Amino acid sequence: MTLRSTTPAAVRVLLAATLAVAATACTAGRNGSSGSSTSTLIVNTSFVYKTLDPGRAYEQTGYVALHAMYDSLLTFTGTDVEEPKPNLAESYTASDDAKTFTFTLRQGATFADGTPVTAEDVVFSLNRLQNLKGSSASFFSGLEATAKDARTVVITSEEPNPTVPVLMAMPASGILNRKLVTQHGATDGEDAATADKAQQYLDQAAAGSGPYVLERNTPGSEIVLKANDKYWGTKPAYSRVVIRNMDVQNQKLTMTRATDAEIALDLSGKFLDGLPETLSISQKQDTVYFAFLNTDPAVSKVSSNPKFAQAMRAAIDYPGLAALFGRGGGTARGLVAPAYPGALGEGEELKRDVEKAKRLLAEAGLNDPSVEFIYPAITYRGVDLGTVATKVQGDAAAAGIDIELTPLPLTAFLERYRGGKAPMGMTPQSLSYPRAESIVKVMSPGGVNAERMNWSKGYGAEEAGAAAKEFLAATTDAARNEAAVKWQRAMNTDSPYLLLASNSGTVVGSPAVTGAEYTPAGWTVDLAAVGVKK
Amino acid sequence: MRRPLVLIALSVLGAWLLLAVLAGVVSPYDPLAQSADTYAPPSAAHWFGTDELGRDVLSRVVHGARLSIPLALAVVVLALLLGGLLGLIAGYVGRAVDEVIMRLTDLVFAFPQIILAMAVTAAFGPSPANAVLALVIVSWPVYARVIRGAVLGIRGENYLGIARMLGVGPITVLRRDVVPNSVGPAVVLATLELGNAVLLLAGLSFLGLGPRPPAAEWGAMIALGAADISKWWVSVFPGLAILTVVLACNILGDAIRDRFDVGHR
Amino acid sequence: MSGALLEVAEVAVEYRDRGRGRVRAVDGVSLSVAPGQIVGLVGESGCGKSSLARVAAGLAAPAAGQVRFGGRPLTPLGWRRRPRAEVGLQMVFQNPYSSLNPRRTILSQLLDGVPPDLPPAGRREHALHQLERVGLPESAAGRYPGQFSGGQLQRIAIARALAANPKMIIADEPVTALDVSSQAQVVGVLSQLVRELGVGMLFISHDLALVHRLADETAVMYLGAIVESAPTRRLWREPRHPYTRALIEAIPRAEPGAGLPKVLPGEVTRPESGCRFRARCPHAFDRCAEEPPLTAGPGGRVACWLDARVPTPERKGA
Amino acid sequence: MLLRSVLHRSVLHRSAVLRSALLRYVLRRLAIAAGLLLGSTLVGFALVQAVPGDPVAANLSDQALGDPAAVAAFRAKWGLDRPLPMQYLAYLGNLLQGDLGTSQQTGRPVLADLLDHVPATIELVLPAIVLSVVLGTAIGMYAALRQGRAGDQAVRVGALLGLSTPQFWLSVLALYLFFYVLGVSPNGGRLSPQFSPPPRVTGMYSLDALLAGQLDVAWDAVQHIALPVLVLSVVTTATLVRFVRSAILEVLRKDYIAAAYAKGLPARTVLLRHLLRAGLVQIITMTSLAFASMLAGTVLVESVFSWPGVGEYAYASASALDRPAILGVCLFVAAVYIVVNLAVDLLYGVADPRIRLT
Amino acid sequence: MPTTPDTSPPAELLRVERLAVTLRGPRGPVPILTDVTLSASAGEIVGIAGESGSGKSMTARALLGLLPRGAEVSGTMLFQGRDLSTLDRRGRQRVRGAGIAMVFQDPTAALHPMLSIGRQLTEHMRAHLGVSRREAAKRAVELLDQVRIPNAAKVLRAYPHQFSGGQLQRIAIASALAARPRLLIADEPTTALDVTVQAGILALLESLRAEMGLGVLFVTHDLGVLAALASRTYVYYAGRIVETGPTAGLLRAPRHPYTRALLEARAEDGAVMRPIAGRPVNAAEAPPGCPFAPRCPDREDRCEKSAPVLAYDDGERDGRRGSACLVHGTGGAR
Repeated sequence: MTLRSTTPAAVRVLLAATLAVAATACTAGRNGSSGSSTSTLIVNTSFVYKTLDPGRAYEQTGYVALHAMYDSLLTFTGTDVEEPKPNLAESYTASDDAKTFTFTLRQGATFADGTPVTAEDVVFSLNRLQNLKGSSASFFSGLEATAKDARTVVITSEEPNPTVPVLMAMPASGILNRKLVTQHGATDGEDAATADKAQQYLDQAAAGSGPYVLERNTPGSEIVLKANDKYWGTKPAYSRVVIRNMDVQNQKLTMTRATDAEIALDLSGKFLDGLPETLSISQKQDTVYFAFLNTDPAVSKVSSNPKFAQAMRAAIDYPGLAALFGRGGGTARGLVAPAYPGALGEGEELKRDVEKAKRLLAEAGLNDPSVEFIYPAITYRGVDLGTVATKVQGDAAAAGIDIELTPLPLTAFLERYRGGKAPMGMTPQSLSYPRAESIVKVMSPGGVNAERMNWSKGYGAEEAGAAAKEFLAATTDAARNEAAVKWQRAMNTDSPYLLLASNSGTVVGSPAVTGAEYTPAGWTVDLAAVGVKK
Repeated sequence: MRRPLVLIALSVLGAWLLLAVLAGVVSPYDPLAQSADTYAPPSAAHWFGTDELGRDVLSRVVHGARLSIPLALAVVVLALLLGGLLGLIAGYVGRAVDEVIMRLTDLVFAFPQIILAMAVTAAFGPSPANAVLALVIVSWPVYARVIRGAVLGIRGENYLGIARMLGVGPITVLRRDVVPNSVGPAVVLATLELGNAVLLLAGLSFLGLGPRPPAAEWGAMIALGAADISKWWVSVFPGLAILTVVLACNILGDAIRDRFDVGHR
Repeated sequence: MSGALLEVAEVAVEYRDRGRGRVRAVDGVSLSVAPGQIVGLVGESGCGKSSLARVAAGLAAPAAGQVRFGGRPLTPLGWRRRPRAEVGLQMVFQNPYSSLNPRRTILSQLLDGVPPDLPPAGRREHALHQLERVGLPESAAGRYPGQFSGGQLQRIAIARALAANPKMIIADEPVTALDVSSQAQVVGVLSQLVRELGVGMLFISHDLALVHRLADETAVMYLGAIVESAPTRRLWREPRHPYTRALIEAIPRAEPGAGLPKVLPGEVTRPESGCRFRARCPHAFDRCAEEPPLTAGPGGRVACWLDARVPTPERKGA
Repeated sequence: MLLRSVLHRSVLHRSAVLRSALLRYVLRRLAIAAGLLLGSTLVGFALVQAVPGDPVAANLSDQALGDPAAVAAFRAKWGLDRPLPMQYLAYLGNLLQGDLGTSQQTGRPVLADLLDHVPATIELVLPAIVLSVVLGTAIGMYAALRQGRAGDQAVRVGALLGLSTPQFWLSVLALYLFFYVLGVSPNGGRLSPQFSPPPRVTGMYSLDALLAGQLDVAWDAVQHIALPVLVLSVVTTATLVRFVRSAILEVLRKDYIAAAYAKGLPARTVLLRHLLRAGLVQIITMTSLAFASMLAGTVLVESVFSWPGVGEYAYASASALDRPAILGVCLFVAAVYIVVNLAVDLLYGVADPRIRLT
Repeated sequence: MPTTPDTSPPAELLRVERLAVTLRGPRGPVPILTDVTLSASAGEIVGIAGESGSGKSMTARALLGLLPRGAEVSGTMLFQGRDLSTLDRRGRQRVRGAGIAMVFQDPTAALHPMLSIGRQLTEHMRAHLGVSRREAAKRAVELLDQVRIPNAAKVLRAYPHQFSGGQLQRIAIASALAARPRLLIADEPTTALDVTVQAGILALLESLRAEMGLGVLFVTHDLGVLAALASRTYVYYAGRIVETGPTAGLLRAPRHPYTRALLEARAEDGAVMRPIAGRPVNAAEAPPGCPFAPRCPDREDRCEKSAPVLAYDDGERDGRRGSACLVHGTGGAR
């Protein structure tokens, strides 16, 4: 059922972080014990959907479907996001300076209409993505793709960029059938943002080379995929996939009774309690929740005091907060979620010390401090952010801190947050692509996000800044991961960010399915990898 | 049978008012105090169980009266004042002024209450004050129409004309002769609308457009409980609270209407 | 008519009727009332007599014509307080229950009209005196209208009008809503007032018998116009207009062997042209296709071609 | 009044006047409805202007926000670069062409969104209103005829109870009881998962399934409809019962009912022909009011029953501050209300000869 | 012409003996009628006179079984020899309309505003007379002609609001006559009408009586109307009959002080309008003893103690003078 805070909206919260919002429900239903064909896979999810145009989509539900319909050059398999695997590109090489990447296309890959996939299609798709200036375009800025021959694509980057292979695995860089989509108004020209008219077509048809094609798309209700007859790779186990809009509550009830092939994407937190043992549950902690404090004394005398941040950090009941998220929850460690490379390891969990908090407050001369705390009034991953905020408030109250909660509609929250005038607030964050890069960029002093807290100096800015510089200078994944750990420790020691907890994405599968695994790669679950239990 | 019903309604409402006043004393726990004992079903320690943060549902239901009842009263009183004033003007002045005010009420009526209230709270942000504001905006036309109707009803009464013929000024006539004879139905309506206001407020809160957390508000509590209907006690008890208050208000409103013999709107 | 207290001159009243444009309820009526005189205005429901009463009292503005009170034009009630001079013109309505505010005491309502130049102590006295005048005890002053019967309320309404020391009273069907027993009381009070105080009175009623009992002068209205007016005695004895005659003959008499009253055929419908009574008139003839003017003669005024004094119209080719 | 009736009596013989009177009545109603529609666009537009938040900030990623070209493109697309009155006029212009703007949330034309959501709501509201009217009239009449007796008392208390129950709470309870505990009802939503929606004709699944001959789908759709319809009907029925009861009581006091009995008509004829006919105008009015309040009720009920209807859409738009969608919903609902009222006014003309013939 | 009994003795239609009606009030039973005895014959117009609250309308409603729920009726009401109070529902339906019909005071209220005139004229005709729709319509046209409503065929399709009060009362009378009743109860049928219109209705009733032999019970507060119409009159006060007798005699020499007071309070040329002291009471407010005693100019001490009963000149009731007055009456105290 829809509660006060479930909101169908997909919104970007941070520079390189998505806040995917659990959506309202739609067609739901009891999973009948009879009827459905074994070759249909039902995917129950709260829709967060705007479009099925790979160049424009930026939402969870769209990504699930897009990943099944559009192959990209590389991909991640299973739950592993360390190493991009070949997909349309059978191999790639990177230059030492991490500026030039050469991809060799697979032979025999065809689009759903039988046309072979060529380098031209790749260049067209990447150019279109950049020129559409959609929400993911910026990750690709500074990259340039050229077709060396029909099977070779060279991508060059202005800056050293070890994440290019990862970007080539994102759903946004799915390769479109150039001939087909240009017939329907697509263009990769500079003016694509206004000249491209293909969205309507792409919302109702698939123009990719993936294992599935679009059968029917009823926005807000269901997206039906059917197996691509001309798929170049291994045929998927299910000939049909119905992705249908269902709120979390119904997903739980439906899964409880599910006997056919059915998976649910949004069951998390308490909703996982009491599920039958026969269901498979796959989780990855890929989201962190953090609170932020404004460092500008003009905004708040309280939040701008670094000692207050320390006191808050000591006041929070981390395991208790984590418990709110149920079995997917994790006690706070670092800003990079545990699912991603560069996350802080076990044993580095933050700890509560109420006495210390009180002492710090006394040292700072803050008696009964009171501060406003904004948060988006939504339910995210099955947990009402209001509940999380209320818990934080309760913990702070134990240390003598008065937090005044201000729930805001998402857009209003974003406006206040971005306006830099909110004294304190909270938001969840997950990554747009499985690398720490973007959050290091935006959350370090001088970054877009840090600026919202007016954080450029003091408040631990020097240490954090240095760690960030080190991170960006690294040209290999391994070096970057090491730098990310350092950066997070610095941020945990002294910064206007208060890490609250981490939480998991979850995929729950009915007893009839196998391989229903949650992936932090961006598309939640690889539909083509879901199998039939024998 | 009517009389005992009215007595019961009176005592229920009285009990709620008392609970609201004495909430701090009679509720067994701090309504905001969280505990590790989350989602505990009703027991001797927690008669109504606990919610997702381990807060005592009974204490929260009792404290909810402190919010719902005064807010509903505020809605009704403010709407009565605003609607009453406009209705009085429309009915007494008549002609173009009447036409304008009545078309305005038509317009407000054209938007279903909760949808308009939702839009208003969405526009001004969720808060108790804004919820009240939204509900006043959507409910004043009822009073305006009733008062206007009453004024029109007595505009044909000879005593108004006689007073004017005796040299009494129009404003004095309005004050002494028109107002006392036309507010009755609206006041009766207000008692009937009190229950409705409680319902609408709870509805807005249910949608997250009412008082901010962690406030113990009945509608919001039902919403929290509805997140997992297997924990029935979290939503059932606040719902019963709303039901009893609204029912008592409606029974009393009915009784008052019967007593003063004022027709339906 | 120089001594007239109230003069109604060529007054017309119109109503705006949705979908039908303007409807003329009163069509050029003139009459006057002198101090100490009771003028009766008789007509059946819908003839426009109440509309005329409201205009004559200044409660509404006429569509045409003029009302003069005490020699000066009467200003219809608007958003201003009524001028003191015009407070001398008062009205008593048909429904006594509607004439008093049920939520104010009798005294407070009596005080409404007490002249402001009286000293505060005298004001109450003055108000109570009016109660006495209409035959009610002073104790009535502290009570509320709901505690009185219709007849008593009507007398209180009269007292209320008297409190303003009126020179002229318009009584619009003042006893129609009352029981037979109260009717006589109220009529008694009214006629006594005229005699004692020398006020003028326009007495409007559908009951010709009642007007006959009370009025010095009687005007008969039919479909918005006066068809005959004359000293009451004369009018009753020898009605000149066929409608007046029909009215008188239709009154049942509580006398043994009175017989059934005479029936006036037809319905109250205004003909397209000519005499407004033409369609129902037993004497209608060619000439009635033209509307007869209300012509004054020694015995009063009448609008009928049958009456000798009404001038023969000059008709082309006739 | 009397005067009027006297002057109008001869109308009977003038059918031309008669017809033009009816025509004038209809035209006047139409004009009022049109004025209200225009007014509601203004109110809706003004309301949406009060919605806080820069839609640009809310809808573009930070990268795009840094790009003036992208911001300008967005503003131009939504007409945000023009002054307010111009925006309103532009909105009106688009409206006349059936263009309600594009939802910022779904990225689809609001009209298309509405067309998807409206049939779902109609599928709930239509049966609920029919059920409520039938039940409300029957029970209300029953109570009026037994005024003061036990049956009447029971009905009055029951109606008060129905009026006092929060709809959203009732929905939660109903779902808990009938789905979770008893398992006799399907969960929320419009259709069980094993079924695909039938080919769209009306957009109402039960009807479309019947049209397509898919009896099992139709039956499943009906099962899904049942619980929300019942919940929606409770309040409306209670309201109608009270209205009908008092309307019938009022009619019962009329002389013409006594006259009908005095003529020796059987009680059934008096009830069904004389009593009900006289109460009809009021019942029609109440039904239209009930219809409006039911539309409002769908917001809460749909949200509990995961019903992708207009109420759900309204709520989603309001919580996302999706201006074009909020405006679209408001206008749609207002338009429905106004049209229903117009229909009711015209129905008056059919039901009441006094309106039809003067 | 005032009616005098025909040469052949008229068939007695109605005989009411010692009728008493009590209503259920919020504070216990409320007496409405006490000890009412009256009769009416075919071809006779009988008047019932009295002020508001005297119980004259309740007599009419009691005869038709139209009293409010909870009313208690005692005494006998014989219509054509059958006791009305023992009839079952079907029997009562048959008597209503086909035996006794009623015409109400306010014709604008007594006709259903939303049903066509035709329907209201014919619906009970078809039930009572078993005629076809076509025959009923034909008869309806005849009836309208009979009550002098022109354009009858057109009128059938019209609705009540299109007619004036006088026309409506004629239509109401036509409707009452539709099922060929023997007795017509006319409850203040002309009170709401203008005098000229009233004259027409009175003439109509008289002609119906004369032509069809209809019995009419004419209820009014205006003795003048009865003078012209009724052969016999009953005068009501406070829920009982205080005087009765042939109308002419009753008017010429009223015996009961109330009858006399009523006559004197009338505005008629020549006579002085003499007000009656006090105000009328209904049966429930009536004091013990003679109910009129507090207002009576001829009151004696005994009047306040014992209630007079209606006694007749020579013991035979119908057509005889009788009055219930201790001072001027023929009878004594109970």
